Amino acid sequence: MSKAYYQFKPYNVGRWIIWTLFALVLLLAPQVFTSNLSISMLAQMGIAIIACLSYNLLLGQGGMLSFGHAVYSGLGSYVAIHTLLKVSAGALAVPVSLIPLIGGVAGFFFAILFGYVTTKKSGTPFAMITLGVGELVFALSLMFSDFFGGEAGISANRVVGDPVLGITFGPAVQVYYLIALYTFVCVAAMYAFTRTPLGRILNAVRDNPERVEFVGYNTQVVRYLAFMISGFFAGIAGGLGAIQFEIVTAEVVGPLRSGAYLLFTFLGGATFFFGPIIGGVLMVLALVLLSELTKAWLLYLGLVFLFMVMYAPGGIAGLIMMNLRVAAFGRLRELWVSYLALAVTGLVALLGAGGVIEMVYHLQLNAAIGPEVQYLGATLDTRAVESWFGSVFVMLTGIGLFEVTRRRFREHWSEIQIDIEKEIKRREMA
Amino acid sequence: QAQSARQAKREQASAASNAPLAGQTVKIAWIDPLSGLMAPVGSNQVKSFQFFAEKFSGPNKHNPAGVKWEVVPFDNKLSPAESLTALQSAIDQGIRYITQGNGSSVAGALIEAVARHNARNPGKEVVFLNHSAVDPDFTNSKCNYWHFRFDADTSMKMEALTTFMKDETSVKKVYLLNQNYSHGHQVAKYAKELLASKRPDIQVVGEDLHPLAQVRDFAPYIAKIKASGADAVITGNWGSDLALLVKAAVEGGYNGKFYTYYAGVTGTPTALGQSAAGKVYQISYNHYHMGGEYSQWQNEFQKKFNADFYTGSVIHIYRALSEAMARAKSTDPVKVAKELEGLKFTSYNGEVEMRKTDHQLQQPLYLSRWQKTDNKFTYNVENTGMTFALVREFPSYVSSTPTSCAMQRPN
Amino acid sequence: MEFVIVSLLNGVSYGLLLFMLSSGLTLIFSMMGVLNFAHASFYMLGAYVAYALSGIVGFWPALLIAPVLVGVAGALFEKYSLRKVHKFGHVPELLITFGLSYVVLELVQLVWGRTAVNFRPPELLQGPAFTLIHTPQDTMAFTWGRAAAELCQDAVCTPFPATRAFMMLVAVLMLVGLWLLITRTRVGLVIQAALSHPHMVEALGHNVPRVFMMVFGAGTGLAGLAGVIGGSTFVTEPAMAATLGSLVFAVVVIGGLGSLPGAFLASLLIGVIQTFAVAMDHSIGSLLEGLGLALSESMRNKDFLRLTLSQVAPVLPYLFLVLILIFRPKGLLGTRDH
Amino acid sequence: MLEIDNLHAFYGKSHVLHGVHFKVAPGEIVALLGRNGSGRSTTAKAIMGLADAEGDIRWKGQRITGLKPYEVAHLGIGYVPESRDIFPKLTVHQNLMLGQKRAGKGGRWSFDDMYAMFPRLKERQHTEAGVMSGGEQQMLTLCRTLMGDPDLIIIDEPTEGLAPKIVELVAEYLRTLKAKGVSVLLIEQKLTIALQISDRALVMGHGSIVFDGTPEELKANPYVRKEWLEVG
Amino acid sequence: MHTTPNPSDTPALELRDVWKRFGKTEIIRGANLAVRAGERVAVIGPNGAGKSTLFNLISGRFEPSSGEILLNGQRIDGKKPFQINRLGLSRSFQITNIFPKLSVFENLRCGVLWSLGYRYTFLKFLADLDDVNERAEELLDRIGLHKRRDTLAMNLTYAEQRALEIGITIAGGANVILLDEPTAGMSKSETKRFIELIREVTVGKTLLTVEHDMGVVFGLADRIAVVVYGEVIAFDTPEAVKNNPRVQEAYLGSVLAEQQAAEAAH
Ligand SMILES: Nc1ncnc2c1ncn2[C@@H]1O[C@H](COP(=O)(O)OP(=O)(O)OP(=O)(O)O)[C@@H](O)[C@H]1O
Ligand SMILES: Nc1ncnc2c1ncn2[C@@H]1O[C@H](COP(=O)(O)OP(=O)(O)OP(=O)(O)O)[C@@H](O)[C@H]1O
Ligand SMILES: CC(C)C[C@H](N)C(=O)O
Ligand SMILES: [Mg+2]
Ligand SMILES: [Mg+2]
Repeated sequence: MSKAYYQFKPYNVGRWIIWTLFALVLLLAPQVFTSNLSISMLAQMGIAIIACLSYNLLLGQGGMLSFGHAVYSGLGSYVAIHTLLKVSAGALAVPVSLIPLIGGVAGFFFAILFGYVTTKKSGTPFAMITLGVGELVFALSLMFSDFFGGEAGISANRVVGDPVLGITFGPAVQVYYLIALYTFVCVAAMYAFTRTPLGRILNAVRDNPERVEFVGYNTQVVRYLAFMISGFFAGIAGGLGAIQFEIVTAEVVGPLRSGAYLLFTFLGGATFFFGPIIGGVLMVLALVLLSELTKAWLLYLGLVFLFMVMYAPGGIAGLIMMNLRVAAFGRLRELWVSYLALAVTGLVALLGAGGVIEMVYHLQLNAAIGPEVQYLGATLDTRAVESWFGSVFVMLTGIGLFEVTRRRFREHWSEIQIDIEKEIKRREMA
Repeated sequence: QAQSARQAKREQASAASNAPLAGQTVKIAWIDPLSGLMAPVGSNQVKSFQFFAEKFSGPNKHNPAGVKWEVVPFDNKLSPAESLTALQSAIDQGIRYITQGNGSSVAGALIEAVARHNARNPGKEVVFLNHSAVDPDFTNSKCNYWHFRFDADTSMKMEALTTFMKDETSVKKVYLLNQNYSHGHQVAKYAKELLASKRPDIQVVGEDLHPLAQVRDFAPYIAKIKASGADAVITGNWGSDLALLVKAAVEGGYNGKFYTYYAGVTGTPTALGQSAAGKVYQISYNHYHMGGEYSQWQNEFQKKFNADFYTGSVIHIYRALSEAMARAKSTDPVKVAKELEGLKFTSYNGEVEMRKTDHQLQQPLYLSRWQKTDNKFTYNVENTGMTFALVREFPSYVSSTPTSCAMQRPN
Repeated sequence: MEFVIVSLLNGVSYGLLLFMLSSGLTLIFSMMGVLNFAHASFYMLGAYVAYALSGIVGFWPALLIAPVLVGVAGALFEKYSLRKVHKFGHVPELLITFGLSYVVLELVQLVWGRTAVNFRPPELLQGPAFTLIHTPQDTMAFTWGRAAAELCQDAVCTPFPATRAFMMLVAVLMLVGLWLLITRTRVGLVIQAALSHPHMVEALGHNVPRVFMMVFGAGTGLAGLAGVIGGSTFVTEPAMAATLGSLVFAVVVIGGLGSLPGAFLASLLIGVIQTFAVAMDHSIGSLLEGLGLALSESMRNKDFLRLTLSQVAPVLPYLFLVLILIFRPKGLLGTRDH
Repeated sequence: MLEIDNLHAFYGKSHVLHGVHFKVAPGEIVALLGRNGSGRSTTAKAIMGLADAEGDIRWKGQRITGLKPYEVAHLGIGYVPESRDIFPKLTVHQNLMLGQKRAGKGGRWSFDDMYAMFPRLKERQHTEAGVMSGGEQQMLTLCRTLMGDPDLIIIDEPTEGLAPKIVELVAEYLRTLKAKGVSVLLIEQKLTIALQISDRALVMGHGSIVFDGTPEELKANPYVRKEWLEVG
Repeated sequence: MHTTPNPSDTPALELRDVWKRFGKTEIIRGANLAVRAGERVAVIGPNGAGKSTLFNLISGRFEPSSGEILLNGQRIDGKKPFQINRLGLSRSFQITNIFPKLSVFENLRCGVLWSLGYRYTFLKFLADLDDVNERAEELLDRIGLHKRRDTLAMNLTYAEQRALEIGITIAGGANVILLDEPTAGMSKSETKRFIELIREVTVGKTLLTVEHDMGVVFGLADRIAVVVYGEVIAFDTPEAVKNNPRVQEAYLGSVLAEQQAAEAAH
């Protein structure tokens, strides 16, 4: 038999390029974004990427919808911070750089513990049982304050032990590079996992658990193993979080955090490996940056989410892949103008809508501070009819034009898709 | 009218003449919740800060330094971790003063974070002005040089409350119902300690902790309290946990009194309504009929925002900060912090002192009672037709509690 | 004695409120297979809308109109949003309701502010429905409405609020109504069939999208009704959705996803158990000591041993949830193993 | 009664039918034959409004292209899909009930008629349909559609998975349908039966009709049989 | 697993008085059957007789209410499907049961993995498992889906999916294979090709297949088992079965089956 199945060979170059690029991005990011806040955000992104990817081992790879993933990252954080405390008390001698691994082991351990129960089921019962475990752990975390430190949490100082090569982990940048290193390794490891027998069988379990039983695999074991591995990586993310923030509070095991993993993994795109990476980045941008930019961030987040689920259920990764497909057939260029038009009209609509929303929020929250709202450098006056009229006008015009371009775009798009289908058929025939 | 206006102008002019820092802007980062459970309180407080920033900016008698105040709000979503990110962001923007108060959990995290930051970044120090977080640990076991508290801590309030109860002979049995987190634990702890020493005859007939903001139905708790025969309840509850508790008591025919910390916080008065009249007491460092300028501001605030001003520590903070800056002739946090220590200044509740040993403001406390407005107590709280009427005032020395703080000062 | 009676009544009435919420959720799930994460948001919406309406038309008309409006809102959401993702499967359906809960929360806060609003029950429902009187002679008596003040001077009076009595009444009516709807009409069949093969049902001549829309509207309308009652009995505030949301999920799963009688049983059980658990001051530590084990002082201070049943009462539903899914995944009265 | 002209159909982006046209007269059994994947099922779906269709579909003179499936059904066209699509969680009886367009409204057929036709269904009346055997499900689907009292019934591969004996039964019942005035569009794989009972045969290839004639003509046309039906 | 057919006289598969009840209804009522190693057996019977149920019992999808099932002399009743599969029995489904979102190649690879001993490993890359990949490629050729190698299984045509279904079933190299109506829904020519395929891939293996197409049955089977009302009423050579009056009455009916059989013989 010829080795025709080495289909990857030509792609391998591409893969090298991608991984190198990824490493470069991780390496250079803090040179580009240098403020404390952006370095802190970059670090948080690294953590979120690991967490979302570990979550996607369950959701995207294994078809397990978990509502309690924060339990594993969170408990990883707690164990890590307790370790850090022990280290600073001199009771343990672990270098700080290895503490995230201890978090990983903790996540792994709790995944073994809880996963034994949860992975017995799949589908909706799995989802519900993880919800229950999540709520329970969260509630208990506020009750057992010895370990969880109550709502004040546990804090520690990451600058302990002797510096190695002058690295104390005091400065944020040093911590960032630690996190970046972990991110790179974890992403690579999780990617590698998807190419192993267990990874593939996990996909099979997602697609059709029944049939898997008839090719010799115990689906429960497959889910359980995947759950543990996912717990391990979640724990690493948690451990890194402990070092980054030097404080761990109950919210890290809470349902909101679990919900955020789910939301952003989905937004990034659960069907593709790299989707959650986008999701993790978005998560930090939305939770940290957006909430600082506008008081209406939750509304924006909710709306974006609604529309994404409705119009792009494959997440951002799905959108990207769709366009790559079009590009692969050499048809992307002709969409260029449409995209530009969509972007412009969309922005106009958003601009108007944003103005309206900001003014409404202003009226509700800070009317008394003064009628003016700062909006993208312009000043809107909530008392002036012109502001309202203007914003609404801009919004409506934007929406109208957007709709027109969208329709044209859609036609064009489906035309291209039809052509591509035909082309594929033709190639198959050949 | 005209006269007083002229007088104000004159005062301003004289203030300006010896305002050493006039023209400088001091930014204060406000890191508190604007979304989530505590958002109502947070939005009220950010308004308070902005209101007085506007009022006190520039040289005037409340601003001897003559600086211009600017408040930069950060929504921390009541989360310690988010607060640290906000702190980072504030520091990046060059802000050197931060204020926070909602949630001792966040305060604890901020205290440590500020301490770490200051240690790691000499020359970029940050001062933390705590306006409402009342965990006594912050000025005892966990006291820190960069932290200054302008509220009165749990132990001080309980000191005053039990002093009042000493004379309330009708109270024989009390019940302690609190939220299951550090604030609730501490209220229960100090209540037991101080009652035992001041009114040993009072029996604590029951003690309960319930999860924070989880309980919708307090009827079972009321049934339990009734069954215990308690004639008063001491509770540190706030928000809906307090409102629902009192509501359930009214409906369940419980006639005992409620000694509370936070009955006046946004939303709760509305929920208390008229049926709770005479049953609910609040211990605080201010009340709704302080008189003088304070009452004017309160009314002005009411008119402007259709909300009640209750976070009086905001005024303390601007006052103290300006005073210290004037003395330091600088807005450098290191110098200002030094001046803040032990600073004595006059505020709306008389002469107060930022105690040097632990950075806890020493100030009078007031006990007030929920009742219908009348000729004497006119302030209409949350447009309910009800108000908190002053029952008793406790001078600073009464409510003062000792500290175990061993302050580490930077050299 | 009156403690037990009142606790029982408290438990049952609270349980019935839970049922009002879980019934709509169950209806939607059993018929459409959608776990509506925004269900509690519709509950909140019901309370707020009724609050706004009661200022204009009074409480009683609002009690009728608000649920209808909420139901219409739900139906519109189904039509313009949920329906679009139906073809993508259950996870996106769930997620879109998840997203909706954020949007509803923000909108409610935009319109009505972030603090509790003063939504009070009408005159008729203020005050007690009846009063239990424990006389000094240690006998029990009972009067409708409020007991005379002089009577309560030396006797112990325990009033039972009219709002709660009303809540019980409405919940029972709702149960009966739903029961009739599901068992006596073909709508239920159509929808269950459409769960597996929607196109086939259509090809048999049934207008499936409209039925789905109506079911979703009905379910959210029920949540709205619960909101009117829950909001006026407890508080109407933005946090009201979040606190009840996951609890209701627990109830529905414990009862057996999709089973109406199960939801009813689970609601009552949880209501009553929670209520009585509050009264229990037993902890593991005290239990051990009761068994004759001497605990050292440091042991006694371990929070694990100190935790009392009354403290964990509010999280008991989640404990049940986990236990039931392990030992009886169908739920109490569920018929299918999902 | 049913007239189809220049019908094109699509699955998403792929174009499956290319200008199909044929007619079905009242009381006629028309067999639609063809290889796998030639587009027969798609034709049925297009008529029912279950696939994107362009072109002209007329039913009793009225244009029904683009109508919703339930509207088509209400006009009197019944459809038995090849995938059976029984409702697994409902009982056999409930499945039949859903076949009725309005509760309790009697048409040509009653429950008893159905049970008489396939006694096996009566035995399993109260069983969940999902656990029934493949063949039983096939019977159920047929009956369910009949309960809707259609004037034309489109049956996609009704004999698949049925025991030979039952296949004969089905064939017989299709004739009964015809006797009751119902037209049948029969999509079949088994030539033997199809040619036995139908009045006319259509053969489909690559998304269009390549033969239209009587069974006799088809039997006499080896080219079509070989090229489009792969039988000698 | 690669076990050679059992040389001794132990039947490859044996059912001893197997019963299955669902609630009160008895679906399988004392079925007895002994299939020799290397034999091809067709299972026929009226709709609802319990053929698929029998397969479900053998393959561990259901547990028998009573009775014994033996695979190469070893009790397998009560075992889980995956355990039975590991003992060398594999089955296909009447209703296509594949991994829709994996490519054809991956589908086959999943079928191969366990039997080559890779189990739950996550320390090796799939791409490096030469034996697995070779085997999967070979299967791909055998079931004629080479051109569709990287197509997602859900995008295959019905017939292709059926072929894949068989491919997954034989991938693990089991020596006892159960096929439930493998040719259902296929056209004549496809059916013919398919029978060839089945014949080819099951050389030296024990095969049980459910079929309604008499052409297939008579063309493929060494022996035919007739199941009626949950009992095996006959188990004999095709000729004998065809002429068995009970079988004719219960199942075959009259002329039509004859015709079909004749048609298939072309
Ligand atoms: N849902 C679908 N999406 C995309 N293509 C489809 C879909 N269903 C069918 N097709 C394609 O459309 C063509 C016609 O299919 P159709 O089912 O109408 O054929 P048929 O003649 O009924 O064949 P069969 O004997 O397999 O039932 C085939 O090439 C098939 O692959
Ligand atoms: N889980 C179950 N519960 C109740 N009855 C069942 C269950 N599974 C199968 N049955 C019944 O058992 C009988 C036999 O079904 P089975 O699928 O084995 O038939 P079969 O011989 O394969 O028929 P066909 O040739 O039509 O596929 C049917 O009447 C079916 O309804
Ligand atoms: C503002 C208050 C309601 C919060 C309280 N001060 C605390 O420490 O948690
Ligand atoms: Mg077909
Ligand atoms: Mg079968």
